[in-house]
Amino acid sequence: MKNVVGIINDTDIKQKLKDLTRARSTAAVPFGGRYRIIDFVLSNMANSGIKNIGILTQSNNRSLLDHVDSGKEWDLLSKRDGLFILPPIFRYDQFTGNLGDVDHYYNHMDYLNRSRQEYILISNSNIIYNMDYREIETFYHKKRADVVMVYKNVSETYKTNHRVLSLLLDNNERVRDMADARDKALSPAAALEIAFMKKNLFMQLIDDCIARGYRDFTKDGLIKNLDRCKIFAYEHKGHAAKIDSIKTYFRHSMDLLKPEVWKDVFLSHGNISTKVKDEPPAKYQESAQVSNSLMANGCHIAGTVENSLLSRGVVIHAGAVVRNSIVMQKGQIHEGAVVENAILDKDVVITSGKQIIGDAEYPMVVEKQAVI
Amino acid sequence: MKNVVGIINDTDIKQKLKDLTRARSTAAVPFGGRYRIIDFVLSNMANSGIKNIGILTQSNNRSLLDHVDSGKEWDLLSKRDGLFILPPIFRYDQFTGNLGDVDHYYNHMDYLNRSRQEYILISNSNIIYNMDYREIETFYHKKRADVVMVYKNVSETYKTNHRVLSLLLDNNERVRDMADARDKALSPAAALEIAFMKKNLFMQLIDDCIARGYRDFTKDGLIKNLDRCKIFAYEHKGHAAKIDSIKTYFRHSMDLLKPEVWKDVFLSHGNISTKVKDEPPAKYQESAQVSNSLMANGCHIAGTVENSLLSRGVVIHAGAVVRNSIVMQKGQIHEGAVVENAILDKDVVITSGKQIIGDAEYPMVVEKQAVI
Amino acid sequence: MKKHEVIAMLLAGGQGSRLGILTRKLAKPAVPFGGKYRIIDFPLSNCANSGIYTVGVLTQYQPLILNSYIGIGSHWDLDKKNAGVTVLPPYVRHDGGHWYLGTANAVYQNIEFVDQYDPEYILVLSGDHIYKMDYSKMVDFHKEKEADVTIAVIEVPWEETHRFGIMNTEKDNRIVEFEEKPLEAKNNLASMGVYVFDWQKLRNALIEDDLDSGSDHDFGKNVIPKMLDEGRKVFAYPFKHYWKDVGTIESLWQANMDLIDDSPELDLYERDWKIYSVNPNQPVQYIGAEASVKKSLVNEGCQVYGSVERSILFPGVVVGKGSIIRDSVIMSDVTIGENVVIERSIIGEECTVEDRCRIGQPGKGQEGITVLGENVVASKEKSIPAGVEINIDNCHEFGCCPNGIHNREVGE
Amino acid sequence: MKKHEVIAMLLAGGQGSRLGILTRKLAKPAVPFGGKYRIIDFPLSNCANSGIYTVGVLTQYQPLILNSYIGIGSHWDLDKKNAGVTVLPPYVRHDGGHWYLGTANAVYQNIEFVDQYDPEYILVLSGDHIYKMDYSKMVDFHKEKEADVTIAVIEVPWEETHRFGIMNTEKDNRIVEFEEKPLEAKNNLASMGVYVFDWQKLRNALIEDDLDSGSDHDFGKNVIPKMLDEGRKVFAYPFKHYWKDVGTIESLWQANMDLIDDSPELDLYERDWKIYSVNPNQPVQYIGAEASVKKSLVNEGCQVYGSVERSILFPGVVVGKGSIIRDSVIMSDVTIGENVVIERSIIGEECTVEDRCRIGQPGKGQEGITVLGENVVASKEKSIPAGVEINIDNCHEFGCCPNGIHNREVGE
Repeated sequence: MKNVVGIINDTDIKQKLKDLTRARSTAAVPFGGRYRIIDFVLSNMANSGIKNIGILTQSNNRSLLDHVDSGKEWDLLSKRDGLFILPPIFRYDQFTGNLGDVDHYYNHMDYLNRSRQEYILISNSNIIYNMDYREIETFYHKKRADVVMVYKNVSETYKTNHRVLSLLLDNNERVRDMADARDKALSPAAALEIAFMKKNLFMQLIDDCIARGYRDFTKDGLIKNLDRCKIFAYEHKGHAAKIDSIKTYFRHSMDLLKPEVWKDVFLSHGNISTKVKDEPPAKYQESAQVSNSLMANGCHIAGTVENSLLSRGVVIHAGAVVRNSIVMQKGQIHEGAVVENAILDKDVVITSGKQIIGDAEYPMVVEKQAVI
Repeated sequence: MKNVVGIINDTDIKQKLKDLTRARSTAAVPFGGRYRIIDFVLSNMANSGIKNIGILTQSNNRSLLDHVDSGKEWDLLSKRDGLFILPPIFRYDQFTGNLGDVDHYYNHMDYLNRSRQEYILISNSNIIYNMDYREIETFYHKKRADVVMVYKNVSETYKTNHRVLSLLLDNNERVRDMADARDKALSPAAALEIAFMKKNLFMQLIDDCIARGYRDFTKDGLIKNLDRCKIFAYEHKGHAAKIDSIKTYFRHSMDLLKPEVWKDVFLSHGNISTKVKDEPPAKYQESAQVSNSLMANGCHIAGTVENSLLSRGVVIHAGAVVRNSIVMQKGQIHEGAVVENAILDKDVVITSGKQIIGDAEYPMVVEKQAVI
Repeated sequence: MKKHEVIAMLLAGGQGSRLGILTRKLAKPAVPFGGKYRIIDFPLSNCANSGIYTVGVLTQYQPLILNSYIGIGSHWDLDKKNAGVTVLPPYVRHDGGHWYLGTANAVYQNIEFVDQYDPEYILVLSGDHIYKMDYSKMVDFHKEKEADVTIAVIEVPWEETHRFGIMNTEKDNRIVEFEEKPLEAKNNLASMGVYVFDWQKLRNALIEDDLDSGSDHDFGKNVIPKMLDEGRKVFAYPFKHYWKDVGTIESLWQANMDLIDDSPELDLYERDWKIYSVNPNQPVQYIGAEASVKKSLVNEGCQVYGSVERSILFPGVVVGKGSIIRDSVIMSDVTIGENVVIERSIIGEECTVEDRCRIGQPGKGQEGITVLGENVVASKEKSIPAGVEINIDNCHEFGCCPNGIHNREVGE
Repeated sequence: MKKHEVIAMLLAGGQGSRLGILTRKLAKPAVPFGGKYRIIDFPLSNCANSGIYTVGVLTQYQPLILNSYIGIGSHWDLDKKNAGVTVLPPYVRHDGGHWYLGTANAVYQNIEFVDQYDPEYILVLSGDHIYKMDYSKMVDFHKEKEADVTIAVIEVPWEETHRFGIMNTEKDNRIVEFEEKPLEAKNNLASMGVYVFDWQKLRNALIEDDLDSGSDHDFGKNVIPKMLDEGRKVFAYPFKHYWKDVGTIESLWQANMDLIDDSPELDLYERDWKIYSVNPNQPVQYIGAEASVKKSLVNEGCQVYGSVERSILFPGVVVGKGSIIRDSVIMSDVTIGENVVIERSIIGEECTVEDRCRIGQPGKGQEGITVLGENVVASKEKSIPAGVEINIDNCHEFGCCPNGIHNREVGE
């Protein structure tokens, strides 16, 4: 897909991720023991052969910049293309309230103009999945579509009470209606917030929105043009999980403990790449009791770990118990402490004998660097 | 200077640079044919052995990010230290007007906290000079100073009508008074807006400012503490030029045409590094007439060039004349065109026979991508 | 070019023939170790951590994997301008080409490379030892003693002195005699193969050594004894921490096992002295609901459904249900089926061990470590006795050929 | 490892002895060219621009500068995961070590390297030609013709056919005969030393060639003629653009001069086919108030106070007031004093030419290009006749020794 420019939109701040997005953008939230959320869509793009990728960021993008760096880990170092960070363009003195995604795209039109690619793949930053985007390209040409979106059939899985962009398809997989609503889904087809089209069409849709003062690419650019543009939808059959709240974050993290999900997400099409850290292998002591868990490198386990995800450098002392929980980088759980149904952000220390117990449906979140 | 963290402050928008800073920060303004303004202070830091450098940027920092990339060109790739971009940290919904530099520093206290270095060197991004900062460190220890600032004696050169931070020194080179004023200099000692001190002292000064609602590090952090802190000033004897307006930009660019300035700025202490482009050598045709000019690689000269600076990839057709001017990247001057006392931003085209003539004291600025 | 006070020359040309099939297609310094590393990661990381950023790596035997592994040294933070790692194979010059004849000759042939940097001191390292050492302290010691040569030494058990080069020293650590593998040692300080030389003095000694047709051109055998004879100031720098020569299958296995102690002498988790390595991008490891992992190191990408005890798993290893891995080293991407038992073995990269196999079968009077070379397939229910080494040359004897069929001609 | 359709093997082991002192300490592909480049930049950039990202560079002669120049290929955009540039020196394997005996033998010894990538086609390049070529089009031609071998050819003047390998072709470009340097050529299509092979077929041919004790193990002399004899489908791929073998001082000088035309055949300024190189970080060049520069290429870091005509200046050259440089190539960091005249010369890196020297003195009956090797110092008012080559071995004869004093022993 050398002829495609990839755009990852990380400008939407997911307020429901609460403390996890207090000091970082959605894309930079740690996930799956050693990744950040953006690694999935970024790796999918790189693995599909996209060589030119722009990331639309928020202003507060330090964690993200540190993480993606020059794009080397995704093999995106290149003299002509590569990875580009597209920060918000506005001056303090011209700033007037919230910007819609259309404004962000519009501000970076020169980047799109300069890029040599003919097609564009735009995606939100917050979906966890492993997909070969070349399938979308093939489908696009087969259907002679103007736009291809991707959806996941969600009937078989749980319902969320968040907003979902649902699609109404005809027999030919063309999108006939689309609605971004809570509880009132048009169909089980939930859009994964990816769109593929000619770059020129995208730029024209954005220009049209700007000309009319419209702010939202999906509602104003796509839904209002359902008749004029042939929008088709392609079904992604593999695992896909949208992270937009603490609840979905916790649930989708726990899903990785199912070997079939783990294999689908990490091994099905290409490797999910991430920033490399020099950590030794995980070490298990004689007293370690670990079951049904994901463990990152650099962990040091002497206690009990069940149904949990441990990030790099976590230390579980002998006699400590961690159950149904997520412990991020360098967490330390001391002797006799119990952690259950909890999400511990980076560098959290639970001292001896303390208990942190949340509910499976309402996990407790402990903020970065807290010592309890 | 492994024990020093360098901070480059690029948050101040120099409005007097007009069109040159319309789409980029001060640090990212092209200068000297193949550089950007930040290259000078960044190279000075790297050449002095500083391994950990943070750049406080504006929100609109795309040119800067593209330019510095991973810091490789300054040999700042490193597993433990390296180059860090520190964007403004605030949320759209919490944004309330202009931030002072103190707020920016305060927002990145965690970066300073995490860095292993004991000392800090802070500098503005807009001074053109070549200096070995190790001299400052030596001076600091010799004087047992709390803070060392650097100044340049400006009596022998022209006066500007911009604000200058002037220093009143006693015989021992200790700063007794300091004022940021227009026309009312305390002395010929003009500060170069660099300060060296213990990191802890800096963090304490910032904390004190924040606690009192102060916004300006120089006025509130340093001037108000002239009695409490032993502030000394070190004289930089080499060339130094502050870029804060079109006038100073033009004048200091032209200064590079003096071989003694060119050698002092580019060859005196260490190489000034910049992002590398793959351009062939400059090519001169039979009809080329070039004198007293600086030419970057990739230029193609068939016409006349006098007292001018040409950036990478500029084409001067036969019969074109460029005098006392700055032509930035990929400018094209066609047959019979005349350019005098002008600054042409990137990608400007002057078509056949057109004339662009400014005044030596008031050069004409042609904005990026204009075709005349 | 900037002047460099110390540069390192790392001898990585050895075949390491006592490592048998593990070094058939691989130089010894490239042999995998500790669930993640290759042996050469240790000296390279030591250099970076000691602030020595200019390293010449002298290669000769099967260097392909080593060369591409080292690249420009970025994984060890050694890719600096005017410094960095340079791989130095033998080459042809104006007057013809010569293979490296010995350790000293290898450095001799690269005198021009060293001269480029005009160093005061040169640190000579070997690429086949496991240890963490701050070389800058050794250089400080060398300067303080005003030595011509400083040799790092470690105390070894008296009964093993016959396996090492032994230094006989005076009180102030000055070396008076060097005995290569003495039958009756007078001391138990063994050379670690880490030397600091004054470059100009070594340079002259190497030129002299090259002219000596009787010499084997080896540091330990020729150059250092000669410098001692000439009355040069040769000092012993005592090193008190973990150091292991992993020259044999047994010692390689043992050095791996040393890591699984609760507080091992060699701590890989120290934040201020990291051992760098090339990192594969593999997902976090999964430990299954019925799995048990104890006293082991397990790397990324592993899936453990069985039981792992006192073992080391490299990335991408799968251990099936009911299988037991004990006292073993399992290299990258090995697939182990269900109800397998593996004991006291080293299993090479990309091997497949099918259901109900027994590897390193215990209790049959055989001893020693069992080794499977890379890409060997042990098909269902195979039993491999303890102490054998199986690779593509002899796998048909054990019925362990890739795809179950073995074409003898494929071997070479 | 990912499958790669085409990989390139770049032969960079040659000494290039006809380049005299320029290749005394440098392999020919590392010789500087065009004010900025080294010869090897051309094939490497061609590979990157053609989308061929896996390149093995076969080195043998004086590879140090070449190895550190190439690094991991990042300057040519060739540092990709699962691809990239690998430098392949000769090495010792299980059964001993062998130098590369010929071009074909060099590839033969690296069959394992190629096999790793399992390519369909292999592109064999040589590291000593100046040209811009899209190899992917040649591979397309190869596929279209269903050829076993495709050889890039260029028309040469009939009077020069005796210097080249000449292809006699049928109408459809199929080669029927290959004549190495024929005295009476039947055709004027010369081989450019650029070959595309089906890898499996070449692999077999190389194994056969290795067993043939009478062979010189050379592509042009042995492997291709044998494949022709066996009736393989060998096609000529006609190339119509600039191509130059820079095997002699004269041709190297001429290829440099070719660049200064107003519209040279070889356009370095084309944005879509850039020639990449390692970029020194030097300031913009300064052209003084009384200077004159015409029909020349001048690189960064130069300071020109004198007159430069029909010449090429590498980075960091200083030309003093009143000096005249004409029809010459001045390599990096050469310092030229005042009132010097240099004509038809190649001046090596870091030479110093002091005031009032005359280099390549014209009008004395001598001809040919004058060459100063690196680091030569021509002290004040020296005259160097046209056509001589001066380096550290013979500089005392011309009074051009570093610091004015020459110690004969320094030579080797």
